[in-house]
Amino acid sequence: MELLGIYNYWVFAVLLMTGFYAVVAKRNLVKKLLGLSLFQSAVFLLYITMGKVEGGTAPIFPEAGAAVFSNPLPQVLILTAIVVGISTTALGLGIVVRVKEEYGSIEEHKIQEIDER
Amino acid sequence: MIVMFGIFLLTLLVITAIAIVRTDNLFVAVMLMGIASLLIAANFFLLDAADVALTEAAVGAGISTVLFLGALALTSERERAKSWNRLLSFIVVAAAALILIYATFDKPRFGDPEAPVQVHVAPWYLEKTPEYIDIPNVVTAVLGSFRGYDTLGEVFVVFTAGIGVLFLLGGGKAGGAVPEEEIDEGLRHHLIPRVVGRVLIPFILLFGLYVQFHGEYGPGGGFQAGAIIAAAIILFALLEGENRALSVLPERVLLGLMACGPLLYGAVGLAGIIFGGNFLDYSVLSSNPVKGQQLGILLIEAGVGISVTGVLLGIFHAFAARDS
Amino acid sequence: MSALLDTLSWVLLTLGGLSVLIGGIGALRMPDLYTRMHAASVTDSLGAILVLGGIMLQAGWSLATIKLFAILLFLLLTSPTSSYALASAALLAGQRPFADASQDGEGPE
Amino acid sequence: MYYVVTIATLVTMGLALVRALLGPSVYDRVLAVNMLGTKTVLLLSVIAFLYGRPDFLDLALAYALINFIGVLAVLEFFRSRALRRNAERGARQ
Repeated sequence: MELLGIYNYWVFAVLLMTGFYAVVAKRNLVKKLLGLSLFQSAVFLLYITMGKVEGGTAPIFPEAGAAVFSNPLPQVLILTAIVVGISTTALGLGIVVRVKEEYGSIEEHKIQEIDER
Repeated sequence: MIVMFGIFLLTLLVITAIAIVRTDNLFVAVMLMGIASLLIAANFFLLDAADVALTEAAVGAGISTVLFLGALALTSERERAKSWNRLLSFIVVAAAALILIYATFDKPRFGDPEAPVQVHVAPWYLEKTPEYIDIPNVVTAVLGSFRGYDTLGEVFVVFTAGIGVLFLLGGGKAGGAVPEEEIDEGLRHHLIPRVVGRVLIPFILLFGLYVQFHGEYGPGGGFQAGAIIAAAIILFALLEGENRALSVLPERVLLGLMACGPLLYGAVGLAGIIFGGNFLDYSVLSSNPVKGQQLGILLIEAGVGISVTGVLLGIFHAFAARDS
Repeated sequence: MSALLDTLSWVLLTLGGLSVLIGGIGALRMPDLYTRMHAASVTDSLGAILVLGGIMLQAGWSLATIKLFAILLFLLLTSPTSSYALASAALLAGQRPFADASQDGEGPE
Repeated sequence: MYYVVTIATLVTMGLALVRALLGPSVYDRVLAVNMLGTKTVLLLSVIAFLYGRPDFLDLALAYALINFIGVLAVLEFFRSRALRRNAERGARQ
């Protein structure tokens, strides 16, 4: 049971590093952005996990009976971060599209070859 | 039991993530990303974050898939090159993962009410929200009032990202081989999606407005509502073609929305100063401080919703306009 | 009366769970895309009706029931539409509906 | 009794994920995404009742309303790609 308590954090670590692997090792720019999205999701998961309180419920007061509530603060941070995340990902995709138009490729090493010429 | 559900969903999520990295077909990777978004939203809900789950649903279900597919249509859907220094990267990443996992053993137990995160400001927010603002949704209260500066910053980041995309992709078209009117038909020849879409779009818009203005009482708020309304218009553009969507909401209007949202937010902040309070202090907006806070939150949420709608639609149109 | 409703919702929920599960197995085991779609989409609709109907009986007359009804209505509208869109996209890309195991390894290329 | 439905839904989500990983064609994966979407709607509605907070059905409603936009985007993607390919072929001849 003790180990189950930190399973969420393990998932965070694995997810974070899976995304990071895509950013580091893959040469395709869209793939890198997908990796970045995974990385983001991992961070979101970490924050929300930390905000959970045992036996708590979402921090929205029900009509009757106050209960234990989970931490609202990480939720606020992540809520805005999700929308910011999609906008910045879109910006990245915009750059990739422009790179494709200029270089004719979205593979990193081909772009470097063209640059060195 | 619910903890076990969460663990099962997280395991599925890890499998999906690994599959995303391994596949060399980018289209498949985008589809798997949609699955990851569904799984993570379900997880957020299990972890008591209804507002966050709603945001992830609004963004992940429609918009992010549409944007990635738009980018794939403009680039390529195959990943041609093999990975770079695969072994070295794997060793580095695995080592970092092990270090992170080692660090988790010092973490407080999952759900521990005594954990350092839970004892500082959060109880204060939970305790003071009924007194100062008197709305049930603490998340909206913190987002709109207690941490209004943060949200203002985030809105400006979203605005900047939108402007960046317009700078990169707006203006001169790449020019394709397909005749304009043919590509612009959208799914007009597909009767079933068209009919269903026509029925549904008003409901999606209505639901977006409900989420916007019910955000003080249930899960919702400007960010979610903006994404949902943008999704409705994107659906219209998919069904009826780009140009019709643009004639409903012309580019000028979208730019106006993009700019008006942050401006409205900032103006509410300035109004606080004019009425003799601090920047973004809504208590002075009305004779009753609690009513003032509620009014301020309503206005800034409207600003957020307007700006998110404008930015997401602007980005979508920028991608779609290239695709011809 | 309430015991009757309770039993009824029990039955509906169990049947719903069962049909959802059958749909999942069908989508996994069927030989080609179109049969898989058939398995998935039909049980999807039935499972949604049964499960949401079961919960509705539990919820009684409240706002939740209306929301559940709305969810059911929209699911029944959107789920067949997306099945149609998917089948149409597959046909467009040249996937032929042959229930032959040797035919379904083709990608869209 | 909600647990029975929840477990059935979760297992089905697992099966759909297996289908998404196996493929073989991209359409099978889209099908899996679609299935997972409906299953998520059911899961979220059941869990809202499991938690005793039926006011959170908004989430399931959001998914029920906008989840099919992704699939329509896929259809549009293939349609415009087919058009572009035809045009390129025409230009070459």
